[in-house]
Amino acid sequence: MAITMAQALNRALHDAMADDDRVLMFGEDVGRLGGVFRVTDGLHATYGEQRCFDTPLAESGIVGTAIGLAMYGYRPVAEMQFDGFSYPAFEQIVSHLAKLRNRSRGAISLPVTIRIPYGGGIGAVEHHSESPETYWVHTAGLKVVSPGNPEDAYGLLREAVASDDPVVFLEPKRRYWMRSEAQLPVEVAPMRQAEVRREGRDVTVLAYGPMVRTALDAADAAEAEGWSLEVVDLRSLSPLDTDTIVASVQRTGRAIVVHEAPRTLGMGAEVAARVQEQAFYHLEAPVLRATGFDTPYPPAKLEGYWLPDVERILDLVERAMGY
Amino acid sequence: MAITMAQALNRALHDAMADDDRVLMFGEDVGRLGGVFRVTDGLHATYGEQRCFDTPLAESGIVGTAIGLAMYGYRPVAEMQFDGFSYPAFEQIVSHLAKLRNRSRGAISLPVTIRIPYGGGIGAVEHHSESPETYWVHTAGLKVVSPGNPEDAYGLLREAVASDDPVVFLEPKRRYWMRSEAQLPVEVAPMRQAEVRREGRDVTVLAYGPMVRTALDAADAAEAEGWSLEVVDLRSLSPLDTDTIVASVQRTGRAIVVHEAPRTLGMGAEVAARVQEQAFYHLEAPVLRATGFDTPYPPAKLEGYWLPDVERILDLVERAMGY
Amino acid sequence: MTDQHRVDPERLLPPAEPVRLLEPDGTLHEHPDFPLAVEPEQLRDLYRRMVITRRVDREAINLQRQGQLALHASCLGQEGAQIGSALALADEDWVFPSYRELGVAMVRGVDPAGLLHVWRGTWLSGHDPYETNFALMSIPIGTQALHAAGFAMGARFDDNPIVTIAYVGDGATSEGDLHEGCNFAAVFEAPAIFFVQNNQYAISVPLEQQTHAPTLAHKAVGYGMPGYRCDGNDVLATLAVTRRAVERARDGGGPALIEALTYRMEAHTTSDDPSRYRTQEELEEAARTDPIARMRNLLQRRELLDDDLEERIEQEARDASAALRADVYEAPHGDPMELFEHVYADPRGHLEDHTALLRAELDAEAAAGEGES
Amino acid sequence: MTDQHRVDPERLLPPAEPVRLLEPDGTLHEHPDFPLAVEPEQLRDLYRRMVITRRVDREAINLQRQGQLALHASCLGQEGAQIGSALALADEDWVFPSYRELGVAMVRGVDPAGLLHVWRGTWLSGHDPYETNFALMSIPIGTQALHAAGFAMGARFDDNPIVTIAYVGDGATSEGDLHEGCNFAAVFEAPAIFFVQNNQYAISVPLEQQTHAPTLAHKAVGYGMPGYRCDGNDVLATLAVTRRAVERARDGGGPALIEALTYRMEAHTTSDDPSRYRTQEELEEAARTDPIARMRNLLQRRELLDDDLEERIEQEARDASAALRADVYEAPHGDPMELFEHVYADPRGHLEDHTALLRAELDAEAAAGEGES
Ligand SMILES: Cc1ncc(C[n+]2csc(CCOP(=O)(O)OP(=O)(O)O)c2C)c(N)n1
Ligand SMILES: Cc1ncc(C[n+]2csc(CCOP(=O)(O)OP(=O)(O)O)c2C)c(N)n1
Ligand SMILES: [Mg+2]
Ligand SMILES: [Mg+2]
Repeated sequence: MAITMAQALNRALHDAMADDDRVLMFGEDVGRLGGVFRVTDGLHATYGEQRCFDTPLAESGIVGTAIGLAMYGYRPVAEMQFDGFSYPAFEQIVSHLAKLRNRSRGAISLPVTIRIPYGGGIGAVEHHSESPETYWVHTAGLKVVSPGNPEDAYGLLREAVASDDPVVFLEPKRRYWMRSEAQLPVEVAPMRQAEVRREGRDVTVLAYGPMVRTALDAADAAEAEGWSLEVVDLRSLSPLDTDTIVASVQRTGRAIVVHEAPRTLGMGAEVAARVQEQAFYHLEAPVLRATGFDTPYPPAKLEGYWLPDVERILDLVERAMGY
Repeated sequence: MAITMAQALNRALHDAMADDDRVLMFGEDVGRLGGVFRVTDGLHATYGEQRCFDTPLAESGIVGTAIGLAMYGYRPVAEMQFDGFSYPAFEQIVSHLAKLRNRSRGAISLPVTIRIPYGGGIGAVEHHSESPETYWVHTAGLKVVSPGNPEDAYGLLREAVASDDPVVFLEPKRRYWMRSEAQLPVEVAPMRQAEVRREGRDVTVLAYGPMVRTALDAADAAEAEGWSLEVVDLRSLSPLDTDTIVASVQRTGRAIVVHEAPRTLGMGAEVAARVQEQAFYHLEAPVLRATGFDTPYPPAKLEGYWLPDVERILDLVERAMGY
Repeated sequence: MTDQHRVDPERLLPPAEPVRLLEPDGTLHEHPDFPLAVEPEQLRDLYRRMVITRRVDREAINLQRQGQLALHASCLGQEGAQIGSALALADEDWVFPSYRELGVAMVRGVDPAGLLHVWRGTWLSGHDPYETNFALMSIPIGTQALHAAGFAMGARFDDNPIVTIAYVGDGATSEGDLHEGCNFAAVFEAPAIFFVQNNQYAISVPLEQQTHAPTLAHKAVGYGMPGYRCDGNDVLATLAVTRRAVERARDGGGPALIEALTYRMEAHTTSDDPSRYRTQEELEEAARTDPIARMRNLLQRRELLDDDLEERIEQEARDASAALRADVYEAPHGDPMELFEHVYADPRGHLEDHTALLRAELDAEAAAGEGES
Repeated sequence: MTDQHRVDPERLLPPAEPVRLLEPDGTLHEHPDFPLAVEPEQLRDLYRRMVITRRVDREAINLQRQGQLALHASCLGQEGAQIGSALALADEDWVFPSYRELGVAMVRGVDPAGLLHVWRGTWLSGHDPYETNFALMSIPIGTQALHAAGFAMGARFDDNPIVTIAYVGDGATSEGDLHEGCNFAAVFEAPAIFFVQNNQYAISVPLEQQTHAPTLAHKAVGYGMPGYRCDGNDVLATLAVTRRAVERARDGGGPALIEALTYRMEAHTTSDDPSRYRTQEELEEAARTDPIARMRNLLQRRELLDDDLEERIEQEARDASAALRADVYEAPHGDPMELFEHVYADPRGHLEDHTALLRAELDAEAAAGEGES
């Protein structure tokens, strides 16, 4: 029976809580309601009020108490209800969650997972469609991952919860209903590794989270034009698996990075900087970026114009092939 | 008589407040104390408690009330006491300050300047030496500038305060005591323009804020090795003056970006991405980055190992010249 | 060692019982501290506004069901708290709303269709705040408290006798920004009112998981400001209490916090399923305190409501709903090129290549469309 | 409509006068609500600890003046508040300090030299928090309140009868995190104490510009938790009041806030120039309430302090200072390669190239050094 990404995430939380009673799940509306996307459905009923619970409406409070709980010995999984509502927790994430291990010379371990449904494409109102990954990836001390399919949703979340490092776990909310035939539990590649999802000769398309599906669609469409695209699913944004990325671009000679976040200092900037440094002589065209615009996220009716899609990717493929 | 950068900033605030009585200056300890670096010295005495005042200790409060004051019709200049203490204000800066003009279709104008002393090199304790520019530059709706010398400190701050857009004004605190013979008031190039500070043939070194001085020193030192470096002072990080940057790299064929912030998704990533895209055929070597490490800012006694310096730049010059 | 005592702390404690002037059965009584003289015409007007608000709100829910709005956050059940408080304000005063203040917006003269742009997704806002002194909706919870405080500081610095009012929910009282907003307003003696509509829930989270304060009005004590409490389903009590706080602020008395006890009769938003967290019985009990029924009882007792008036109000409500419906259906999709127009006052150096890219994409699309046709 | 009343709100109001047991002249009296039985030996110990703390603190200032420390944040004048509160804790309890808690740290058994690593800049911390249950200094103001709340939640979930205490300043009460910390602790009935050392200033900003609350203890009302108030320069009152709050929390009574009234006798830090914002007279007046002088007066009245004991304490203080001095001078500069060691538990995929770069830079430097010599 096919499972959706949301179900895979829910199952990962169930299994993690069953395997280790130090795992806690909390945030706004994650208890009785089961989360606004039902990702935490059933956890409150199964594990009780002290393992899965609602907090007061305060994101800094959620992350700050997660730090205290982790210092005590728990493995907190904290939900930020939406991407745009993770910002009040910025100080606790950047100044403490990311840095306490280093500050304490290893004495303090913070096995905290911050789950954030992120990205656009679901017709939501402002603040509910943002892609804040740059803020976390630039912050040393955090790991940042984003699954592109249900299997990875399960596998990466299990690894994130098991990790002794704080992990910002970005859930591509527009793919919550994406289905897979996989049987859970499923083993996937380690969190830190990128994966080649489709092999190709002409251009490497690098994507993560919600854009992996879009990149694969672009690869299908490109075939009709006679272009062979290789699609790499980054999976981990911090650390970034430069080896896999560079190896692919060395094969194809061309690269396009795709993400929803605004272009300036989006992940594409870092990927481009690394690729041109490490595959300088292999590049037949500059690394190009298919991204959101450098504007605030648009109203729902206009998001189709704003978000990168197959067309925007193919235009860049054409441009890259023209060099 | 030579003036320091801190004095130039102070003078800019004095002049801005004298010219326009809607300009307010507030924050923690900026009133009677004159700021922990004395940048607001004398403003409280000259303009009184309602124009330059201390607030309660709450950065979100400072920025949030600055937004309200700006909506009322004031032109607030708000100080974050140190880089690492701007994070509690992240939500107000990113969700409101940056976006209210756009959200209101231009009806709401927020002429707010957020002054942040930033960067390391002064032997300070943790949280007092951070370089948070990536967080602001990635956020559409903000302008972000950083002066590299006292003249620009004066001129850019005047333009920032006069701007109808919100400006994050990053003051390179280790250069507060840098001197200039300039007579104030001084006219400088518009805020959005980068400037070539030194012409050279072999490699373009792109720097901003505290690293401009370091880049110029590297250029001096490089001369001894027979390398001619061109030094570009970015001045504005958002918008980034891509034309000036690309023109310089097209002349030299090589580029090195220098900043204190950690490398991953630091400004160097964006500069590299743009340069390789727009000067692809001109590049004789990849764009290289001389930056802080991807770690939390180190303790004071180790910051010398962490911060980019002349040596680190010259090593990259050598590498670039080796291509 | 300073031992600071500005206000007699005993006097800061809110009364044990919320102020109520109008009983559910329509009997009206006086409150020694909150006298309220209302003309019959005003009583009718309060009723009328609540009825129309409810009808427009209902129409918005229908529009959402029909796919015309992506979302709606209903104020059903909260009309008393909203109309009562909003009518305590002068035109010059400023409102800093959350996302649930349709009733307040209508009192201020904001066109509901404009307001609903946000939920429709045509643009991020649909009204000019400077026309009605009604700021944009603030979706990030509690953040607008600081804008209201700052605006009020500005008014005070400027000796301008206006008052600001921030509308927040019970859940919002947990956010740091609400705390900082109250504190700034208090320290700067700014004329800001923090009006908490305690509708008992923050999405699914009930009040007792939000706070252990005796009441939300008690939160005012820690800022040295008065904390008022009223029955928010009693539009008259809400009016009287808000008026008192507003007058006090206007006279230089500084900020205040008001807790209006009410109940969210609808789902949190149209996306929500409240059956997961509250019972039918609870809902039925809450319905007994309905603000509109109560007011109708009063009008009927006083024989201020005849069929003719009922029909006129009905008609007005129908017209307002129809106008909303028409405007929503007709609202043009935004022009995609506007994405770049309002990001900066001075856009030079920004966005040129983005603008060109979208322009090219639109042209290509148009060309493809032409090719197809 | 829920009308929540957990605690009788009248009982939440802090008393008008702070609890004081010991007068500046050394007379001791009883307080009906805060009985305290202390043996002579304990009185001597309290005195001894305050004296040593002050001496070590002074030594740190000297070390800073001599360039050995980049900074020091003195606790001079606050020894009563710190020693009194810290001695109310059990070994298993956890302390979440700000940056000014040298006195608390010493009670917990943290080596002062370790603590001062932070100011020396050798490394970002110099003690293992799990050895003394004394967390790292928290420099971002107020943030540790949430860590204390979360840790206490963990203890409660785990039925572990420990208590946490967050030390914050008067300025910290303005930050959103303090608000959220108090609220979380109250809602989860967590055994967390928020101990506010009201030393009258946040750097240059005096209390009356920080809040208009009648007292900082009144801030507890809004969370439904008790707010205690004590004369923080009275080590005995502080001990009694903190003990009461700690016992209550340990017994499942939930969190509390304590305001200890004290005065920062030194500059904010060694970088500060307090002459810009406070007068000599104010300082002299504050000196009259000195916690150590007061305790000495008591001991002398009770003939518990002879020359021999004074000399022994002096000697201990001298030894502690000398040890600090020696340890600070001897503290090795950190190994630069350690920059990469503790960033991640699992560093795979991170930092390899950074590590290689610094290694190469160090090698080049070493080679250059050899070449020169
Ligand atoms: C900072 C932030 N966090 C989370 C959310 C998601 N959210 C939207 S409404 C809501 C509950 C608000 O409850 P309350 O303040 O009581 O207002 P009400 O909806 O009941 O009017 C939440 C958690 C948000 N909008 N902003
Ligand atoms: C979030 C944050 N903002 C600003 C600062 C800078 N700062 C350091 S100490 C201080 C004043 C703190 O005052 P208080 O809380 O009363 O503690 P005290 O220093 O008096 O012990 C300030 C503003 C900081 N450390 N953290
Ligand atoms: Mg509510
Ligand atoms: Mg203080």
